[in-house]
Amino acid sequence: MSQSTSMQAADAPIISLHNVSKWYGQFQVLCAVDLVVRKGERVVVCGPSGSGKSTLIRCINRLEVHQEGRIFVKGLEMTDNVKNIDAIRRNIGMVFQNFNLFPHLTVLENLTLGPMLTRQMKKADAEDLAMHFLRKVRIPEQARKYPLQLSGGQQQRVAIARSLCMEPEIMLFDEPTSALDPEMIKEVLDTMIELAQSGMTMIVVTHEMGFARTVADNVVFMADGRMVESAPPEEFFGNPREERTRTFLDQILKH
Amino acid sequence: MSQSTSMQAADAPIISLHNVSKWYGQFQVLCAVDLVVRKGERVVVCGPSGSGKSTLIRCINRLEVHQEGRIFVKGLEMTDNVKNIDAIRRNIGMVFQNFNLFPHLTVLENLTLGPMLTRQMKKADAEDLAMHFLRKVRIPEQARKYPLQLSGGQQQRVAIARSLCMEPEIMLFDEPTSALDPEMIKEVLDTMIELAQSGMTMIVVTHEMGFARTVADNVVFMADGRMVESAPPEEFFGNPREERTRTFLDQILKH
Amino acid sequence: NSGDTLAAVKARGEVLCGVHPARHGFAAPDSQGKWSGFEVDFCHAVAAAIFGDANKVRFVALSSQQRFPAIQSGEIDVLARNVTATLGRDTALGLNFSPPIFYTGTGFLVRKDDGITNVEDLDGAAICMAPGSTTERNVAQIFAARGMKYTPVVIENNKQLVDAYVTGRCDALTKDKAALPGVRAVDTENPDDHVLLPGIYSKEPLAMAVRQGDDQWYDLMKWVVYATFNAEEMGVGQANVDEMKSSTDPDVQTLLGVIGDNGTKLGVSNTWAYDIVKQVGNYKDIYMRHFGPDSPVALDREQNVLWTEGGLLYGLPMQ
Amino acid sequence: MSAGDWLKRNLFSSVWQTLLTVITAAVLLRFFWFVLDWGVINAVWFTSDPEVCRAATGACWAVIAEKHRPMLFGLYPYDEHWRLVLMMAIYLGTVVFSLMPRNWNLRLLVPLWCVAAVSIGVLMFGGVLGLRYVPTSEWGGLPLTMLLFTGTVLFGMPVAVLLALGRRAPLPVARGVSVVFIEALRGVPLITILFVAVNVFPLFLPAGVQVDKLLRITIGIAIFFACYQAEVIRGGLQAVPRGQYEAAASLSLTYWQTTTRIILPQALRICLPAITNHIIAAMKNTSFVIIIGLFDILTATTAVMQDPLWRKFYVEAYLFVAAVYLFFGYALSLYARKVEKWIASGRI
Amino acid sequence: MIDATPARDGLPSARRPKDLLYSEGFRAAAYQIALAAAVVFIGLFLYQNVVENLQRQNIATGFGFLKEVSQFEIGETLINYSARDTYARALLVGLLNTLSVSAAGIVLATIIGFSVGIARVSNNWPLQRIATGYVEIVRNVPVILQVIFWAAVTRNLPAPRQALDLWGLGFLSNRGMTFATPVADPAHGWMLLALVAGIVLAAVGDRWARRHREATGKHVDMLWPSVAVIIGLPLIVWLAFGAPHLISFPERKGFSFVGGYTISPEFVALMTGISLYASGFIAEIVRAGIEATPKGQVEAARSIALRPRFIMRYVVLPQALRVIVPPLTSQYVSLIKNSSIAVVVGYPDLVNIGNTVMNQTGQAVEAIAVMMTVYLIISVVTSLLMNTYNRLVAIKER
Ligand SMILES: Nc1ncnc2c1ncn2[C@@H]1O[C@H](COP(=O)(O)OP(=O)(O)OP(=O)(O)O)[C@@H](O)[C@H]1O
Ligand SMILES: Nc1ncnc2c1ncn2[C@@H]1O[C@H](COP(=O)(O)OP(=O)(O)OP(=O)(O)O)[C@@H](O)[C@H]1O
Ligand SMILES: [Mg+2]
Ligand SMILES: [Mg+2]
Repeated sequence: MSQSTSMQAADAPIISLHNVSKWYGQFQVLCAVDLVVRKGERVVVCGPSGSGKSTLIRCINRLEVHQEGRIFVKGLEMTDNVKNIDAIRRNIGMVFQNFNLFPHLTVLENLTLGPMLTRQMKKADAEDLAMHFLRKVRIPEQARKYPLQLSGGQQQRVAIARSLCMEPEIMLFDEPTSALDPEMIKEVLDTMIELAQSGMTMIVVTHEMGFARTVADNVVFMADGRMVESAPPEEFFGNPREERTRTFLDQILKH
Repeated sequence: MSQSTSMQAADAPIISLHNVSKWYGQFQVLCAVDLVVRKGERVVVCGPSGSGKSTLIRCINRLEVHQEGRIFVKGLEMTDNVKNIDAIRRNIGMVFQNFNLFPHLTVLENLTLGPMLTRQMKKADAEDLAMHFLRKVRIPEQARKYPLQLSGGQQQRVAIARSLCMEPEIMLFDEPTSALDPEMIKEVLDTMIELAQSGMTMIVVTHEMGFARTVADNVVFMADGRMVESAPPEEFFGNPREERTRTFLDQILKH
Repeated sequence: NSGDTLAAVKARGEVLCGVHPARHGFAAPDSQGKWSGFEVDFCHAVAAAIFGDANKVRFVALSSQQRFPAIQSGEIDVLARNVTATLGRDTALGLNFSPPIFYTGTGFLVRKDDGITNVEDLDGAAICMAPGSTTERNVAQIFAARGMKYTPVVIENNKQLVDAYVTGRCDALTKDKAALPGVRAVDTENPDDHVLLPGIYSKEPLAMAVRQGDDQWYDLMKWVVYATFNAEEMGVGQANVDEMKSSTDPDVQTLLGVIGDNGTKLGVSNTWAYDIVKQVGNYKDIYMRHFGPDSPVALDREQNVLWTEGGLLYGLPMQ
Repeated sequence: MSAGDWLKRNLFSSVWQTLLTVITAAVLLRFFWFVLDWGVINAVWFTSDPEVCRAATGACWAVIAEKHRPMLFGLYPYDEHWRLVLMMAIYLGTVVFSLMPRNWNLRLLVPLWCVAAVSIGVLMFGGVLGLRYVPTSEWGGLPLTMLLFTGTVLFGMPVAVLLALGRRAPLPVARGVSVVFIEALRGVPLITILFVAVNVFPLFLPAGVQVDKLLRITIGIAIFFACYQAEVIRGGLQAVPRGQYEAAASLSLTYWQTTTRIILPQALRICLPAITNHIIAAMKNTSFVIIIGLFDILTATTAVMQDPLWRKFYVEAYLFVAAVYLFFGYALSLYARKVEKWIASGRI
Repeated sequence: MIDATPARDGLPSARRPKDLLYSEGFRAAAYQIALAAAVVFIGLFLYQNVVENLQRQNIATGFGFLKEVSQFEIGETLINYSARDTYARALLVGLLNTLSVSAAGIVLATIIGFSVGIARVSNNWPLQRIATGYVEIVRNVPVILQVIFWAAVTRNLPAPRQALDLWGLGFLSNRGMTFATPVADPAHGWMLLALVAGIVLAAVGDRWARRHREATGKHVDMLWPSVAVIIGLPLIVWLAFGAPHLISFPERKGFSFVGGYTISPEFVALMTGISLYASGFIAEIVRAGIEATPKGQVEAARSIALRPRFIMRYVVLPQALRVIVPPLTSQYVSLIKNSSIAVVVGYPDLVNIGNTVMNQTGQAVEAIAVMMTVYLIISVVTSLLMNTYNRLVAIKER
């Protein structure tokens, strides 16, 4: 791919949220959120607990339904049109805090399930693909084990590989390291950094500010369902505009 | 107590392990461990995960049974003689990683249970004693609460007080701070430092190297069930003899 | 320990008597919980013989399934619960039977409007019966002998059993013939809608049972029964027993304990038979009280009359 | 959430949902209308004449009014029914009193239960104080159900705890004995155990020794109950973390101290919901005694339904008995839920 | 083991004989021996008593009676049986009846239980309430009361002469449910064979579809072809035999009906009672199973764009079944055990016949032992199967 086309592609927003709001009953979780993510861009979302970070990214692949505003992914609007939802979901991989691997299937089966059932791949092809991504996350030797036989870090890497097997253009991460022991955090972050370096579009909810500094193109700070600040990492960490951002960073970096 | 007698007492080994080995099935957890602890001495045990640190100190009060070698505590050998075990356990307090407070009893009841049942104390006396130690760990106001209503750091301090209520001569700590949030680690370490300064004989399994530097008379490094190195902290941290110790210290101090 | 039932009973101060929980005419508690019935009276007679007080008896209601274990285990002293005396029971169950106190046979209760007049009409019928009764076997034989078929509906709980017949689940209810009038009289809404099939199709001698191996106790049972027969034969009844005491007939005198020491030989007081007749009555008194024409369960005496009148009741001499 | 939201979410969120709502609502309404029509509007409440009932199109609740005494008290001598009423009052009073946490004080409860047990015994048996003697074979109805149930729980719980401890004991022989006992009894129906209690148990006793039938039956049900309960308690024991044993050991508590002070209190709290379920099941199981002819409330009712004049109204009578069981079962589970809440809030 | 190492460092040795009493190992052994002795002693004592009591009371012992002629008839039998057969065969008849009423009860309880369980978690409020109410009532009323109730209901059905007509297909009366059945025809055997063949074919088709999918990635839906083949094959056979459509309609005759097939009221009452009771528990098990699959699993499946059908089939069901099957089996076992209350309504199950045998022979110990053993075998076999199943499907963990 030539430099110019990739630049052009990178300029087109691959995800855009306009004025998105969501309520749980009376409680407003998202207040008129606007967000634009371009191809190849890496966005880190942070903010205090309960600020709506998870809800935000779960709206992007419709694990939650937003009630106001519009969400576009690759030009398709997220409505209750099943076809759109399906097309969008195929383009988006998601990694959860608790891995959510299928415990009754082996690692390999976890990885091949999606490609075989939704991308109509042959079993042999799906397994090749799976092994490819398992090698990428550096655990090809665990292919025949069951998820619960692996350490947390290994499980999360399998989860990342599972998403990659769908060959998505966008990856969403919801606090992928917060359920892990310290030693394992690094192995998962390393995997994610590699992925970022390969040019994947990513939205990452995380408290790992080191990661944000290293890879983010943009850091978004949320509080009370609002997007309070959004800036490149140097600016965000060096000179945050908002008072709340500063307080939050103080707290989190004191550790 | 005069200087000389206390010196003399300090010289007699209060705990000694000779050639202690232990297996789980085929797997050898402890390989011919020798260890001598004198009265008033403070020993910190460190080493990578799975190296047998917990197993070692659990053998000292027979939460685990060793299979070879001999263990003496205050001149009594640890055999399967119930009388000896009982006598030894009364002299040893133990603090666990997960606190292991009795959740169905109030803090005060947790503290008085041992004295009342095994030391046949009157309830009033036991409660006085308990309040004394609760004051020492600085949470006398929590006496009527239940353990689960306390923060982790408070729970661990209650656990320390519970052991102290048995008025032991030796205290064993098995990673007392590793289940705690960072803010709480300090309050527990402070309590332990105070305890050390009051002259208690202590064996502490921990990764808190700051604590080791401050209070340890001796730092022991274990790996693969072997005691690799044992030295005073200045020597241990400043100039470790063994290659493995060095690698370990590099890893752990990088954090 | 096998000879000490009498001693144990005396020490306890009452006889434990196993009876049917609800068989009108034989044994049933009234709405106040007071037991009455033909077999109940024989239990009273035993108490009268031992204690001179017919009320020193306690009744234990037993299902047909529990009756034998109860007597075997010593839970009761005497079983008077519609037990048919058979060789099998005498031997395998370790029992001894008193002389039969009631001769009957398998009977069938049917609905009048079904137009059944004899057993032959029952081919293909559903027949309600209790499990483990001799009836169950008799019915099998009666039908087999006639080459007929039937559907047995076997229900342990007597209430449920009667209910099954009355609600029409079965075409016939079969029990000892003597038990059926009670059902008809008490349990059916309109007794006249039901009839008992005529004829007796099997031998069902009902007797009291005691544990085998205690001869003294067994003897007492036997003679209590014979005493009621003999009293009737001698014309000694509840109404005239006191006058008869002054009778000069040596047989009567022996019976009533005026002379001789029959009581001592049996291990009870010499007035034992007098007490029975006085407090409970002779056989006829007992029979008429429960099955007489005025009772709700009126029953012809049929074979249950003295040998002198062509019946089967034959009391052995009491010298 | 507003009422509109709620309705939309739970009743009319889609066409299919709406259809389902309409259908189920129609069924419900029809059912309630039937209940109202049959059970209230056209029902006969009081009459001693069954013909009145027969003429009515609704329920005949009069059958309960008419027959409640034999249904509730079974074979117990009619003139002595007042003793049973008194007994139930004492019993229920004692139970309710003991269930209130503020009365949880052994120095209060032990004497209370002794007094209650003695007075209940005196009332039921009689034979003293000029009361007529009533043997257990004449007991019946609801008091009998209550006694069977209480006996089952009071005798069964300790056995269950022992069996559960045995099954988790470090001694292989104790484990083996408990496992065989528990599994063998859980493998057979309650009826066979009742048969054993009634027909076989006397054979196990030396000659001359006798145990009252009611007592034998109670023991039979209790042991059956204990085997199920033991498995529940074992689950609770397993759920107590190993660290609790270790902490107790490091305080040098003995096995029994550890068990009674540390482990059991926690294990019983953990499995309280399951324990309650089995206690309620034990109450239901007392009804099995109909098979061996004991006159509990169900047996008494089937006996009453023998009366040719009232036989037609068995639905009402059985509904009444079902309601009695539902009432006590519901009360028990409500109470258990309360206890769970107390536990969660650290009150006990 | 006692180690004779001499004391060192002047420390007292803990291994003198007198200290044996304080040895953990010795104590454990002593307790065990004492317990074992107590068990053996109590066992012997009871055995001794039984033997003595039986002897003293002159009660026959042993299982010889099983070979004797029973001399009683049984109302419902699945195998040939008459009063001339042995007690053993009578008990076998009872066992088969137990199994047949249990099998029918299990099917009914499963159907109702699953429906109600699913309704319990439905987001339709009225449906959910109805299901909850049903579960609460059915579970909390003693099963025996329910069975007696249904027995009363069936007995109070009209007499055969006024039997309720079931749309011309059969009758409902106090003699039971009488159905019209096809007149026996050689075609039936072949149709049964065809049905089996159809099922086998469907299974083969399913395997083929999977292989095909794995090989080519093409998903072939085998649901409707399977249904077609399972229904179609017997149908073709039936047509090939000239569509024998003679049906035996029940007719009132004599005391009851002739023709058709009759299910006795006792069977209906017992089966209804025990299966409704069990259905309440099964509903709860199903609900728990459905709720046990974590929400995250469904979300993860959605995020790899699986369609709802696949989510159900490959993610939710396999996990829910692991949770549901074990307690479900124990419900089945307890339903089988509950069928033993047949004796109150007079259905000739194992216990009812055992009861009769016990009364006829007076050998209570042996008769009860037979009953208990049979139920024990049923329970043990089921739990062995269950353990095997659990081992096979267990989710592998560290
Ligand atoms: N299903 C739900 N029903 C009601 N409220 C909900 C629901 N899910 C989330 N919430 C609430 O919405 C708010 C935002 O939740 P969200 O999970 O998006 O926060 P978050 O920023 O991801 O927090 P955390 O860092 O703890 O994961 C929280 O206050 C939460 O309690
Ligand atoms: N009950 C057991 N059965 C089998 N292996 C065990 C058991 N307990 C511990 N081990 C193994 O023994 C080794 C030593 O365990 P130990 O808990 O003493 O290590 P540790 O040094 O305390 O490690 P950590 O820092 O993780 O607590 C480990 O490899 C562990 O897996
Ligand atoms: Mg979140
Ligand atoms: Mg450790």
